[in-house]
Amino acid sequence: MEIPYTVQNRPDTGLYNAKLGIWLFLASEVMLFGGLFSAYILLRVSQPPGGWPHGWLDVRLGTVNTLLLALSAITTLLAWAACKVREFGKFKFFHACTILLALTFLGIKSYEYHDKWIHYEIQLANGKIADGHLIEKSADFDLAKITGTVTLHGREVENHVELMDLRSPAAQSAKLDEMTIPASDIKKMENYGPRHNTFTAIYFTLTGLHALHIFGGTLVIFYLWGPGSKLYKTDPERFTNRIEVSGLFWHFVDLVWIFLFPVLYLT
Amino acid sequence: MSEQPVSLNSYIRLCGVVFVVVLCTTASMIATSYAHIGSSNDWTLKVALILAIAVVNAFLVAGYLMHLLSEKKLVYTVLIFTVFFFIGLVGLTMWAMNDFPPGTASH
Amino acid sequence: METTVQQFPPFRETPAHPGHDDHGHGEHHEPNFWQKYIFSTDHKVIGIQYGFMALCFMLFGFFLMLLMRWQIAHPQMPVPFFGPILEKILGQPAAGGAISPELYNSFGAMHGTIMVFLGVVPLAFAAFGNYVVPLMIGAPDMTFPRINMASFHAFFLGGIVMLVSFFIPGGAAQAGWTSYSPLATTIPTNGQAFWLVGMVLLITSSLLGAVNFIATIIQLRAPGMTWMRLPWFVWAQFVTAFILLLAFPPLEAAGVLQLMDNVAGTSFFLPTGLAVGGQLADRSGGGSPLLWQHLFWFLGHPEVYVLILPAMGIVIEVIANNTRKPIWGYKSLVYSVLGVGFLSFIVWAHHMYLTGMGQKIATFFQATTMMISVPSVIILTCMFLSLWGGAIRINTPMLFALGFLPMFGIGGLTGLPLGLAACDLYLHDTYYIIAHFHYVVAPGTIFALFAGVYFWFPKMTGRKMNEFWGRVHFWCSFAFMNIVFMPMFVQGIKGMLRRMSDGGINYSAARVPNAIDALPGTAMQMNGVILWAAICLGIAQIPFIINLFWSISHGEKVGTNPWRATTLDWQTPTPPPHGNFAHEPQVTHGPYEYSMPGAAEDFTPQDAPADKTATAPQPAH
Amino acid sequence: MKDWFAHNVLGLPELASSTGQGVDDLLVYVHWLMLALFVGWVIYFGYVLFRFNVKRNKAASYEGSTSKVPSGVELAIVGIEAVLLLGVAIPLWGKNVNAFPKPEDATVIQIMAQQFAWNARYPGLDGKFGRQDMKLIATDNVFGVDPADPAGKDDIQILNEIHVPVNKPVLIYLSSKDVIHSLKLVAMRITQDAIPGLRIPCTFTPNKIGRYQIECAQLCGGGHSAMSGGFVVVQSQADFDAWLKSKSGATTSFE
Ligand code: HEA
Ligand code: HEA
Ligand code: CUA
Ligand SMILES: [Cu+2]
Repeated sequence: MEIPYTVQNRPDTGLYNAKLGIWLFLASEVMLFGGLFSAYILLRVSQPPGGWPHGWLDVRLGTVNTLLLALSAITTLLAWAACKVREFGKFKFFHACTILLALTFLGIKSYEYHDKWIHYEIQLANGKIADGHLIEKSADFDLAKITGTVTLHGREVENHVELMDLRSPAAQSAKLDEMTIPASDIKKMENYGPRHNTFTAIYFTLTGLHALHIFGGTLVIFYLWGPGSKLYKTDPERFTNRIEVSGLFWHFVDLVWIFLFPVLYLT
Repeated sequence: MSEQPVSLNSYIRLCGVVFVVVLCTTASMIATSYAHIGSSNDWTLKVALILAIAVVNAFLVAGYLMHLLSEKKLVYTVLIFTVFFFIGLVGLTMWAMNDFPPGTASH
Repeated sequence: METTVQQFPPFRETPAHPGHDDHGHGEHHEPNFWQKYIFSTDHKVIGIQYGFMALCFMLFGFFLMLLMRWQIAHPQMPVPFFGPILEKILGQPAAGGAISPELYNSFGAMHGTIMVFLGVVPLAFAAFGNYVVPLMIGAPDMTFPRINMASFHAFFLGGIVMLVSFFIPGGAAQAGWTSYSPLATTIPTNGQAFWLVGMVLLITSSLLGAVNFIATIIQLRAPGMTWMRLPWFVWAQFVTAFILLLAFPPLEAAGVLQLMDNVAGTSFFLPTGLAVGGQLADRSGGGSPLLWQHLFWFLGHPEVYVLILPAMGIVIEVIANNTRKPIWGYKSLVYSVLGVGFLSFIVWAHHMYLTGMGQKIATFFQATTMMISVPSVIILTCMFLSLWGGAIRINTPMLFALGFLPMFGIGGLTGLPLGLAACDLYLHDTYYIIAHFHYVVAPGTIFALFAGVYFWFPKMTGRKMNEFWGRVHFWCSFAFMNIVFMPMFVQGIKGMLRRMSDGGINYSAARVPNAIDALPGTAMQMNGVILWAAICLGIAQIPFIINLFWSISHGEKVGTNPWRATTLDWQTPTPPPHGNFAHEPQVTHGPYEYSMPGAAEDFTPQDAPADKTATAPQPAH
Repeated sequence: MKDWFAHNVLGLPELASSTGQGVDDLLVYVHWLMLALFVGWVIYFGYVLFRFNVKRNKAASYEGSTSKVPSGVELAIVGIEAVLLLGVAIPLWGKNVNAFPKPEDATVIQIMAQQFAWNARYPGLDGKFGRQDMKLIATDNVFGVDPADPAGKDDIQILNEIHVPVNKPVLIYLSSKDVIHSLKLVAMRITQDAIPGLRIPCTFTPNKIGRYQIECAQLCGGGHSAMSGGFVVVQSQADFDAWLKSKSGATTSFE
């Protein structure tokens, strides 16, 4: 026996099954990211004054990624519309764009991760702090054995606080240089990974989870674009529904980014 | 979306408009972020403004791209409850974290 | 057996199997075994898979609890018989066959986790929901059969992860089922990380299930099955699914954050200046332990209604069927369950009164907690009033359903003092709490689940379970449950604390004779009584287990509708074929049209042809 | 009647603080309500099961109960709950978390919980605590006391044995340095979680001399059940003064 309303709308709800399903799923996603955002808000609000960093992320890259996702949302919609009017070739084109845009997004995101990963804050023996991007570690560099040197491109500051607001005029005008630090001068060396502070922690967690969603969505769209598109030949209406449902998911992922961008990059 | 699209071109036009607006909102968010609003180390006002613009942006995506504006009542109902509980989660947690017995201190 | 109103010609897609083969767990050698029983997308098979797994987990959770009760009654003494086995498989934590405090803690945490997330939720929600809901609403299957299967597989994996965690170095999670940070992060073993991964899988499973249930109930109701004709069980499952859908994700978020704390060294839930073992922790700090509690209890409280609502649904079905009259106050039941579902999202911090709560927020949560007790009272009242005027048939399902009532009553009533912050001040974290919630989940929910098993067993197999042994099972369980949990109220009021790996002996008058408020000897002696009652409770389950398996092939054969019930699940062949109904049922009646004046029989099925019905008055309520 | 019920029926242990009386009273009221409901329902239950058994009542009534009593009972329950909540519980909680004694009228103690013991710190004879900083925390300095601050010189720091004078409010500032613990004094009817990163006040007024145990009510690790070394010793004012003096003479317990 066939399950009813897989393609047609049920008259009293006006929806087909998968559409209701995806909205329910999105409702739960709202609560998932809601939980994370409420963690973000609480942790940020409870920081001591000056404890929340500003300007740690590259706004230019963030903007580009925002536009990429916005574009991909649009190509997704057009892909669905193309299916709806039964223009299969255009569908293929638009969704190819979606996939490429998504992959570019992920590429930029991994570049940003990498950038944070090689960014070090080093507490020096003299109480100052060296902060910058890793250029190279000498072959024999080993903190435990106290051998070798590490070269950073960055600057030296008196106090950790100076590193918090990179938007401040002082930080903007600071000169970055290459500096080579012997292991013997290093008290503690830590990169800007998740454990660095609350900001990096929430940054990596939120964007990481979001990137996983992008990745999953891309897989689905790729499947529907490639092998899954066979269904178009036999049941175009059902195929169009699938494109709509996956599109709704994709738009939701875009929606999350619309909040992640200002929350992490701009404030 | 229940109604049949009239033609692909009408969609392309809609998308063009949406994209231009998204461009504008994004630009204005960034502008707000760099503008000198409020005192330099109090971000509250700025955050509020920026988030307000983000909400506009989100409304566009949800309303037009996800066709929420023409969606069925059932979907609204589900989403209204979801948003309500989300506000409850954030709001009550915030409230609880700010209502300790007098004399409580964090150290 | 009485002849039943047969709506459809007996219908089978495939040649009939012998009854006992229709179970996910049967030894089976057909080539398509995998497709049929492991990767099945049939809601009935998935329901049975869930049910069987959940029963096994429940038995395992019960076994953990027996070990704990031994330790409580005889601290540090080797566990008889099982001690050497424990030592062999768990090693150092069970050195000498005795349970170390760390091992006790992980047993406690896992008992809670397993009972809640691997026992009752999969049985009450997933198993009964899967098996019964599509049948009750006249649907051929769930809306998304493959997602349904994925949900079971996620559950299965989650269960495996939880089980595996017992065998990793250091053992399973030790921070209680509530997993409060910073403890959960500072324990230097990986048990907690496993727990979190397991939870993420279980949550995923529940989310997929919830989407499926809601979509099914909304989309696949048969023609004529209006909202007010839904059996109340379906309503209960519907609300439960919404609770899972919206309350679970914040815990998933919290789980991810705590996992980051545990494996990536972040400090989401760790404040600045943490000094474990004298040394300042090597952490950035800046997090908040209370944030975890809020996110946990945002699920944790609604979760308890996830445990109870499907159980109440079963009780209503069984009571309606065995009083042979309509349920009293169907409408108020529906509104009450909606009210409970809604309110359950905004009472969570009553678990946190003693974390330092100011007057305003405490007032809010006390008020909502008192408010949520009102719809519960209404539900219970409807159940009780439904008995009035009935022709009450006492059989095993009915016994368990009736047993549920006073047991839930005790558990629910003892929730009231807990809901008032000033009383909770005294009772918090004592055995009073343990007794309170076990009365609702053990003799409450579990009894209702037993009722469900006995009630729907004939639907699944075409055979009844043995009535005599069912009664033995009930009366023994009833007696021993109460002997186990009633003394805990006394202990709790005396000030005995929960999660004591030594049963509180360090606070007893025997140890600290000069402390005025040391636990009296009588309270300590109860530990021995409880141990033996718990063992007997276990023994009382043996008739059930044997009865269950024996009846699959040897139970009394019955027709399709042995209980002479009205709902659609009984108006299709037994066991229902793939696709459930030969043709789409047309629903013409409310769910509980028993003893309708003028009707030929004392029950009128929901899809009885309308003309056969006398012009019956609507029930008064 | 109330007190008799509290101790003989409910079985509450001895009460040793004046602030705990309200808690006991509320417990009694709620349990009266619960008992009344329970007994009422059980009587009804028994009657119905007997009267409407199929043996005695062959045909069920389609109508069922038409009595108005249940709605009345439900309304009454709501009413009583409201009275208990608004009239008793909420004001009582307000007293518990808002009505703290003034420090100069109270015995002020800082308590820092740790795995698995209670550290307590008194301001000493000058009534002033020395400066503290979490960064200074070490095995021998759990409060992170700044040794440079002269106000801290006469502070008293002790492990587990906490002395307080009778009939004088005690004001505790409770915190924890590692995981969450919970300070429970059964006889005083107080419980308060000790949460790392927060310092939360709580209060009680002991009114019976004696030795009472501190229970740790929150799971805090393998030693949770053995975290039972803490005691509150309620003394006469004179004994307390003598004790305080004997402790102040000695140097603070961290060197
Ligand atoms: C199914 C599970 C379930 C249910 C239904 C409930 C129901 C309720 N619970 Fe319970 N609760 C738990 C499971 C449950 N609880 C668990 C697991 C914990 C501990 C978690 C942990 O810390 O590990 C807990 C803990 C807990 C606390 C925290 C205590 C603490 O840690 O300090 C509180 C406080 O308010 C509370 C209150 C309530 C209230 C007011 C209800 C109300 O909804 C109850 C309403 C019901 C009634 C009022 C009964 C109505 C019936 C009648 C009037 C008829 C009577 C008839 C007869 C007697 C025949 N519960
Ligand atoms: C649904 C939830 C649930 C259920 C059903 C139970 C059931 C039981 N629990 Fe549990 N318990 C919890 C949830 C539950 N518990 C939680 C959340 C905690 C807190 C954990 C923490 O502190 O973090 C807890 C803690 C807890 C403690 C306190 C430990 C401590 O604080 O130190 C104790 C002590 O006695 C206890 C005892 C029992 C007993 C005697 C039962 C009995 O009622 C068990 C009855 C079960 C059976 C009799 C088995 C039935 C099984 C079958 C019939 C199987 C059939 C099998 C096949 C057919 C294959 N439990
Ligand atoms: Cu400290 Cu339990
Ligand atoms: Cu609760």
